[in-house]
Amino acid sequence: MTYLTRQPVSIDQLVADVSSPERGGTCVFLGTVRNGAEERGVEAIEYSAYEEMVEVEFGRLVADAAARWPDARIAVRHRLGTIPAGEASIGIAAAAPHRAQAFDACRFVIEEVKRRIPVWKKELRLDGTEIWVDPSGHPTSKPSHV
Amino acid sequence: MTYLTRQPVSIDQLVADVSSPERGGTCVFLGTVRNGAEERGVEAIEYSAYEEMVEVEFGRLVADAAARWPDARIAVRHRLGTIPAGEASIGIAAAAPHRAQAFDACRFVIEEVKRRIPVWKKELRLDGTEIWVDPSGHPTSKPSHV
Amino acid sequence: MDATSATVRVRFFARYAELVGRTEAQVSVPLPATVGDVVRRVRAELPGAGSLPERPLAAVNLKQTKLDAQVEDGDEVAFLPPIAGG
Amino acid sequence: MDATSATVRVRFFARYAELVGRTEAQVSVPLPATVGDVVRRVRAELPGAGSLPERPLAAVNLKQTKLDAQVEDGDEVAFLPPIAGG
Repeated sequence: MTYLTRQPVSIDQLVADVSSPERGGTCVFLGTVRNGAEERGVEAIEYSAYEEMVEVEFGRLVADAAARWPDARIAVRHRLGTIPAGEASIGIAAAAPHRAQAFDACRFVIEEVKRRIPVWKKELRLDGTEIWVDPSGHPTSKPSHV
Repeated sequence: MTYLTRQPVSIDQLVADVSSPERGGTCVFLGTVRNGAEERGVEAIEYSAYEEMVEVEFGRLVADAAARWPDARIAVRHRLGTIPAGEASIGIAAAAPHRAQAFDACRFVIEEVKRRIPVWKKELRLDGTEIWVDPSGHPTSKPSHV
Repeated sequence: MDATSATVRVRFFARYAELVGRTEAQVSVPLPATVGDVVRRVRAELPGAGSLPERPLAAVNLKQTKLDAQVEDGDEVAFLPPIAGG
Repeated sequence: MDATSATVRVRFFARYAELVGRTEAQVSVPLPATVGDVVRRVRAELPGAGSLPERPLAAVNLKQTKLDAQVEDGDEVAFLPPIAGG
């Protein structure tokens, strides 16, 4: 399995990857590029990654989740490249026999992604500026000089 | 909006109903008909409802969620009729500016559904028996005599 | 029916409909009356309804209510088996 | 390069790649050496690298490590800006 894609994230594919009649609850999380009141004019975000490390680190992360929720099955896909506002940058599906496991495993994966998957984002703004986003969710003050 | 359907639940439709560039996190829950080790031979479940009440009660439930998470948007669809094992009986999507709200609102809706939406299910088993499911998740001892 | 009694539409669902062998009925109860009075009337009057619980989950006009809630003429009273949706 | 020094491949990502103006480099450090030694060598040797943090997040061979972890000849050492995925 590869965890990275440059295509739109397919929810149907993620759900199909984890579904089975033994697993009665499926929780899906989609993280989408936001352009709301806080963002003021984000047209798109350019996602880049340490791709080789992302693949192995996602493998470890899914293994960690499997150890905590042995009956759960997890699929995850992170999109890279320029993603327009409103489109998904990440999709996670977790299916389990019972819904609490599915919710908890899905939530665990997104929290761990934020902590340990080496991906970075640069906001591309309507006014032409480009700003690296720091993990607190706020742009750094330094504009990009690409 | 109508909350009931006799067609397969469309995740894409639910996500489309709640998506917007202001809402960066979307959590989807799918409840599917289970046939695992605990179920022993469930071919399908027949879902029935007090349909008029389901519609108004879902309206109240979504309003309750909107009061708790004012920035969240919620869509929900419950399927009725005979649903084969592995297919979804309910789909919920909650989108919000931040992921914690999306997860919490989605979880709230499914927990409240289990508590207050008047829907019932009868397991249709491979051996031909039909058993009403009680809310603890275990079949009643009395076989159906339809 | 006079002004001192209420005629209500009663509805049965799922296993309860199977037990009673029907999905709806009409019963009259003297006023003032509660949901509990309707339940007692139904259990006493309708064939098969004796096997319904004495204190079922109930709704009046599409809203869950306690058994001591008042009913009025024209109300719809539903007997709800334990909810198992989702 | 002799047996008493290690040559490592260094990689830069995102804002760090912009600051240094490149995505990778090779540096040699005398053994035994830590990730911190590699960081100091990079900051001193490469043009633009002085603006990298003194204690960046780092990975060796695709795994996050502390700056006091040992490096060996042939290792890949990555400088990781604060992670912002998802």
